[in-house]
Amino acid sequence: MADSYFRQTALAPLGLAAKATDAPGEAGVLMSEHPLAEHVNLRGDGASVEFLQVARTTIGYALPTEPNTVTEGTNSRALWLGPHEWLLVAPLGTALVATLGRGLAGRAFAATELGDARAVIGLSGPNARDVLAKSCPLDLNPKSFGPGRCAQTKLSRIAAIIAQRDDAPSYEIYVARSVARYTWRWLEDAGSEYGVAIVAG
Amino acid sequence: MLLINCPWCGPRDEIEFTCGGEAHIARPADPAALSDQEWAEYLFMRKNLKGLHYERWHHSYGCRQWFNAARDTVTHEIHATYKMGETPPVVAGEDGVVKGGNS
Amino acid sequence: MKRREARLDVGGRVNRDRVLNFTWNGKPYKGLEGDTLASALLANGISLVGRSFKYHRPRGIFSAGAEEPNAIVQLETGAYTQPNVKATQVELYEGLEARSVNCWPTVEYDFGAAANLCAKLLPAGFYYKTFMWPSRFWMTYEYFIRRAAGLGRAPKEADPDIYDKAHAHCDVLVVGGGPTGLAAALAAARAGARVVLADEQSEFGGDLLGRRDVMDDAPAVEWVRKVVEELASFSEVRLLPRSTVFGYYDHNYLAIAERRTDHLHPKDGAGTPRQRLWKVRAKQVVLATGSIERPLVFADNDRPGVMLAESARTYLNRYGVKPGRRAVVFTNNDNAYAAAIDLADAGVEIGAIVDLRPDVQGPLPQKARARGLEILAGEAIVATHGRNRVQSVEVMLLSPEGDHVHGTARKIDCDLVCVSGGWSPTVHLFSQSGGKLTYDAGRACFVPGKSKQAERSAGACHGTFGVADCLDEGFAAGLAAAGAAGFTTAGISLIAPAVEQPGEAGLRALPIVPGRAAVGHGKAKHFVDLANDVTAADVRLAAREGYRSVEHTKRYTTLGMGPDQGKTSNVPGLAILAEALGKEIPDVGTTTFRPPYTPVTYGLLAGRDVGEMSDLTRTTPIHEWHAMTGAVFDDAGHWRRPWYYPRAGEDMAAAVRRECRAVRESVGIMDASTLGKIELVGPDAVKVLNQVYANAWDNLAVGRCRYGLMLGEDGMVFDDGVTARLGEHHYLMTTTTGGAARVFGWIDDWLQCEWTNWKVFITSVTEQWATVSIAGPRARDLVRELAAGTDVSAEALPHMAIREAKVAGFPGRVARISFTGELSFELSVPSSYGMALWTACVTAGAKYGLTPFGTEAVHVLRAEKGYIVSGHEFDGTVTPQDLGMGWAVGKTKADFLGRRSLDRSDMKRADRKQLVGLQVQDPNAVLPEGSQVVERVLKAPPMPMIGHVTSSYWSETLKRGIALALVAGGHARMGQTVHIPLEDKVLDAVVVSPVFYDPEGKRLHG
Amino acid sequence: MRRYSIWSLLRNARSYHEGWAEAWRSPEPKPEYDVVIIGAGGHGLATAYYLAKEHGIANVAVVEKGWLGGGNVARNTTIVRSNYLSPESAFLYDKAMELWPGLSRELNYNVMFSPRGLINVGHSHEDMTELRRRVRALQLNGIESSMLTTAEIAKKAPILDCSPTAPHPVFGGSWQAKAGIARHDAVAWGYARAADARGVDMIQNCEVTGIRREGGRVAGVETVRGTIRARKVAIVTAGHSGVVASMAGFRLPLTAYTMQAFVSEPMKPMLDTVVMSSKLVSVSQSDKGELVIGMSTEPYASYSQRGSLPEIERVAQTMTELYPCTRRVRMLRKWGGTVDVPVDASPIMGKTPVENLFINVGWGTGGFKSIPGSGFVFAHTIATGEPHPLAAPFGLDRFASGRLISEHGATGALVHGE
Repeated sequence: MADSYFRQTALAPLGLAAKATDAPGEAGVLMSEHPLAEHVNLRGDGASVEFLQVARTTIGYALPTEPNTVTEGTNSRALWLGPHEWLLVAPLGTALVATLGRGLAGRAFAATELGDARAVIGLSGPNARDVLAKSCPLDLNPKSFGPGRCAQTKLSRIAAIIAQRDDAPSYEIYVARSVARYTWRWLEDAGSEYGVAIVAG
Repeated sequence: MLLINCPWCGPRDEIEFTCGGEAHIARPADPAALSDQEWAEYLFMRKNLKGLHYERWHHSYGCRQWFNAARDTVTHEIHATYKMGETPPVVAGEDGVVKGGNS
Repeated sequence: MKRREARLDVGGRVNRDRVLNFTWNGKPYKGLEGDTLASALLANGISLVGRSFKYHRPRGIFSAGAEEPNAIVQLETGAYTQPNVKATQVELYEGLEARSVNCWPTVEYDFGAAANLCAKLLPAGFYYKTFMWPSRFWMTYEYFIRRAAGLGRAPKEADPDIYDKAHAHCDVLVVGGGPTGLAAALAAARAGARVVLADEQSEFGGDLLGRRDVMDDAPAVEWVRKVVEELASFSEVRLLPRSTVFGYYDHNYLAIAERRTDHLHPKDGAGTPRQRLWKVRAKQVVLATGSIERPLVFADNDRPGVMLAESARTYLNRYGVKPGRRAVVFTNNDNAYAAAIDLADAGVEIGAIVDLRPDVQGPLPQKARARGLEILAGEAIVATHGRNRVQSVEVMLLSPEGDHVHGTARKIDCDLVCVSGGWSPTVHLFSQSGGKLTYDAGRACFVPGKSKQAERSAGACHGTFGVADCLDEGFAAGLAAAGAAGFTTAGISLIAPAVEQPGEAGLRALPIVPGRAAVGHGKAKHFVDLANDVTAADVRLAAREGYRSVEHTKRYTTLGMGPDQGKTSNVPGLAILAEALGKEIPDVGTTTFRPPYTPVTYGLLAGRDVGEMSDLTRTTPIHEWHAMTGAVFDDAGHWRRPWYYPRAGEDMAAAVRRECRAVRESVGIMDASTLGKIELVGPDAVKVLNQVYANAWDNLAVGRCRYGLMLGEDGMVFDDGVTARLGEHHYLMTTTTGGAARVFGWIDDWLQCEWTNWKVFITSVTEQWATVSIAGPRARDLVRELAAGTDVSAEALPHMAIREAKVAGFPGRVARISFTGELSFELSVPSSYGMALWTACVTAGAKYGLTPFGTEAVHVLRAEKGYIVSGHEFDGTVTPQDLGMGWAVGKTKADFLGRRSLDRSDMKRADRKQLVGLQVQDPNAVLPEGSQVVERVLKAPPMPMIGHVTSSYWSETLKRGIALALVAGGHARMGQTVHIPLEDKVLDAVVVSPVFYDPEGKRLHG
Repeated sequence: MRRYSIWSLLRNARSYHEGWAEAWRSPEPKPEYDVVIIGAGGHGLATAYYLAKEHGIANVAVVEKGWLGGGNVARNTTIVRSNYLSPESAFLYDKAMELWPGLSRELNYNVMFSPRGLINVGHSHEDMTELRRRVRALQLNGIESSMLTTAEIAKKAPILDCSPTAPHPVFGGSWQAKAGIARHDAVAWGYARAADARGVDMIQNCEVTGIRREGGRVAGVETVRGTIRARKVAIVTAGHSGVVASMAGFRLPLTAYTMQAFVSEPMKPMLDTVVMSSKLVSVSQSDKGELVIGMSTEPYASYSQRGSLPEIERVAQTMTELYPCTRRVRMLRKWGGTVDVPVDASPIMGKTPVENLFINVGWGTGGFKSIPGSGFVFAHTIATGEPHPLAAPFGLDRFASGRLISEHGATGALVHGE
């Protein structure tokens, strides 16, 4: 749609699409930028059964209450960010903010669209974990961090949310839009010894 | 390099946190009623304990929650962390004697 | 000696089929794969390697490892040169270049050796007692002292190599890959634990590599090979050879320096990281760091050819090099006899074994006797001879008390003296972990005391020296560690290999071996610390002069402060001090060890966050346009903001003048995206505003904005900005660019910790919105086009009003907010539309002469209006009243953060620094920011200052220089003339209102 | 006191250096003194010396829980300078500057004061404005200081990356020619020896466990070696001030932090001046050839004297960027000290709520350089009972009135105060 023609992801200026390959070959690290999406920061009383119940009926699945985990519905996912804070991710056009506004009306909550405030970098491949280990103090060993887990942490100097999607392993790295390029360069540089391939997001 | 047990996220590296200094210093209900000296006590004066110290920590790169920690300022041992509003645990030091304490 | 004699035809871990060429002091030599520089030098019969730190005495290779105090060399040249490398730790590679340090012109003939002649005048701390007269001469003395001191030379060029870092987590970290460490790692691995095994050597095996132990009827190295093979087969085991664990920090966090390409020629290492810093968080740690042999302190014990006994054995067995042709072994324990036997077996003549102990009956001495080696029990070496290498020693009988020697001296020829004073467990990491050491008088060494962290020491570093015992302790420690880390260890079979472990009789600890003359008398020197040339006499002198604490002694004599950090001199030094003070060693105490165990490069500690990665940079959604337009950037809080947009041939001043004109005369456009934005949602949002801002917020209507000052609890302004009311319970706060994070944290802190039951949520939306500011008389014309469908007339959208609107067809907001004092609109859209909006504005604005302006122009324009800016007018020391902004303080408000502080006595002072404008009398003069203001110009300082210039610019609008300043009692000085002394002249200025332009704000509200 | 000189060295050489006298006695504490000074660090020893020399009060004991000179005077970066922003600080530190050059002669102990000059590098326009403001203030106060161009800095510190492409470009800087370094241990030992010669008792291994008060006035100290009575007591306990103050029943507006420093292996001369910067606290090269690098305080309260790794990584990163030739150079040794940092990063000197109990604490990261001046003015304060004019602005009362002396940024140290 015309709309998307005007909209730019944080890394659009890097022209990643043109550099993307579908034959990564020997590369130990695959990197991509995910397309724009709705990222709704949801705030509410995570200790209130009632709130969680209403939220559940509103989005069709339960918000994660176990710290640093992800729950998933048909067309959106919810990442635990704090005892009273979640990040809901859905494709553009889902209109999550409106849905939540209707569903939670009358309750103490805040649903704020932050999709434009973020960039999501995809990092996967046999050495993805090694690259993250260079910058991030989390223990990403499968025993302690696997698919369905997320964590807010520090990548080098960058505040980031890391979510693991599968056992490839594939990770999603959420960072502020303004530091997306620094983050990309950092990961590219850290991955260079394993070989980096850019793939479609 | 401390390993700090965030009451929400569990053990995380020191670099994810910020220290907020001495804990359990409530803001006076009616500052206007205080003398300059009393106000300075709240504003500036600190226990600065050597040994067990109750202090505020913020998981700034994580869940962004403030919490309290009972930490030994000599050994850096963290005896306990607890959520805001919870009453501070009484901690026995290595010698078994309860040191410090909260105000 | 002829070269081929030194290298054995067989044996050792060197590869005789791979000859390596290297140069030493410019001359070519050959070594073998598996050599260290030290072993290769010995193989080539080179014994004189360097000159000592203070006296420039000839020095050779003293050890075979990290404890080396003498053989310090300069490695390679140019950008790859590396100062102060220990030859005993350098793996030989093809083309290696190394040189001696601290000598001139050559190591053989060194002018510096003149220091020896006046050695008598250079006791410990001599420099504290002289060079005081005349005082200004110290700089001259110092010039020469500095040049005499120091060892190697730093590179002149930047380092071409790259360095890397990585975090690692494990259940069990085993430090040390000798028999104990291998056993511990194997046990933990079999229990299923995630194991990291780090060892500083190029291959695992530790002391076994330098000995000829037999395990299960095969060479011990065979057992090592099997164990390493099995460890490598575990997916969760990480083997790190060439990796030194150099730091043990709080909560079982350890730092490892992995040397990845140091064993290669620089050109072969290019591309891959030279070194990697591993930062390991371990559930459990097993320290198996072994032990370091102690020397004996005797007369002239520093000559080249004097070497630790175990090291001689290592050169023989591991490198296949005979460290000498004829050796005298000088010991106070049984262990050194093994070295004597190995040397004899290898064809090295044994002149004699001189043993301080009168009665020598242990199994090893018996074996030596049986081999026909001569043992001189109860005797001592009283002198060594030889210029650049020992040629002979003299031996005399030792008194039963060990306090003097007697009888006639016997001269024994030799080119090698193997000394052993017992062993010191390598307790450095244990000590770093916070543990206290305890003294074991029997073995005259410090051993680990109670563990302070999740750590256990095993083997030699625990005071257990027998190889069989080490294996048992290793297995036990590995299992215990795995168990403590939560793994079941029952039923894991661990069978130690059968190995012979000869029993050992006790040693005879003698702090100083007496010589012919009393210590410090006569010519001979009894060295304790070879690296820093500290002698027994120096330590006694320190004690005599009252430097009784071991810290005093170390600092006064520099004992243990050299490049080897006293690895061989620590305990001997303490023993001598204790004796001098008539105390026991534990009462004198030891110093606590601190990281690093061995020196680490700064490149390693810096890692890859250098150059391009050195600083986090933040860019706005419109950054490309700025960059392509040739904007010059200015950094604020990591943000890269356009500072000004020079056109061809324009300098900064010209560009800024043009940008200012555009805004005042037509219209300008600025990227305001970096300003902090915080949404407050909830019924108590207004309560928050009332607390964090000094002014009142109850009556702000929906759709309107208000400016506020934020104070710390100390009453000082720390941020300012405009907050808009978007809905009943919905506010949007803007903060300064640099203050955004602090303001959010400030409010969040109060909400979480004090106002816990307030119904409000705050969310940072700084990056969600791209914001464009359109300012200037033609602004409305342009915005009317862009925001078609929204009435932007002065009536519908007055100053400080905000509306939802479609801008350039994108969903967003229009607000009337001005930093410039001009008619000004803020257009905001979601960041992804930012570039589209900007380009739309630029296209539509062309006909109005729309001019992009940067932060410098904004600074000029706001200064003309007297608007304050963080870091200029407020820096944490000024109150709203100081700024003349009392109007921004709610008089009727009972309380807000910082209010009470404003009532303190000092805030009432009439002579507080207050914000004023300065009108320089010379209109063309622009005061340098930071200039000081004085009331009266005196002939000479001190000249009392009344304030300083906080902002100063050329005002293109007013065609003159303008300045803002904080001046003592400034508000009462209006019209007064003050003076601003500069480097070369004094400028006069009149104190005026800080508002230079459009005081009534007509244009603003236009 | 037997004087030190080249002649005494020659004389003693003949007797194999066995004739040297003790630098100071190790006396048993007397039951009572005119003044008891708690803490035999640089400031405490200097105070004792000037009490005896300037005010004739020699019946003084300096009680120390460990070994004399074992506090921060034993673990700092030995920098001496007086280029502070606020006039109050500048004048106070310059009093020390005035005493440093003659100190070796005065104490007859070579403290190796080396006025090799100090550069403050600016890496941004904000830095330059700040430096200009400071230099101008110093000059108007009659304190030597001047601005430097990038080219001048490049000449004075050739190993500093002054190229336009540097990660931390050098915009210029300021210069104080009379600033430099000194041999830290020698300062403590020199004052101790000179004070001892004037009759002051240095009592080591004598930890103070309580402060004796009688009717709101101080009466002495309780120590592990018994009670020592005194008419006046002075707390000079950098790193432990909060602890000792609590013994006297009051709190202080400061926090104890660990501050680290590290040195490289000894190398031939490569840096002839002291360089400070908004990016990196300080670098100088000791006479032994070691590069001495200062660091910021650790980010949380600590008495451990053990620093952590992140700060070292941060400093090494900045250092290798400012000085590219140091990447292959190696860190040999590092140490940590405990510094008391007041909320306004300026020292606290003068009276306390307890009569005749005086404090001289909170020198934070700037204590070493001020030792002579601090001792001089504090001795005056104790002797007369009234603050020395130079010390007056630094009283404890400023925290109630709000008249703080903000030196944040003066040291480059990250200060976590209110």
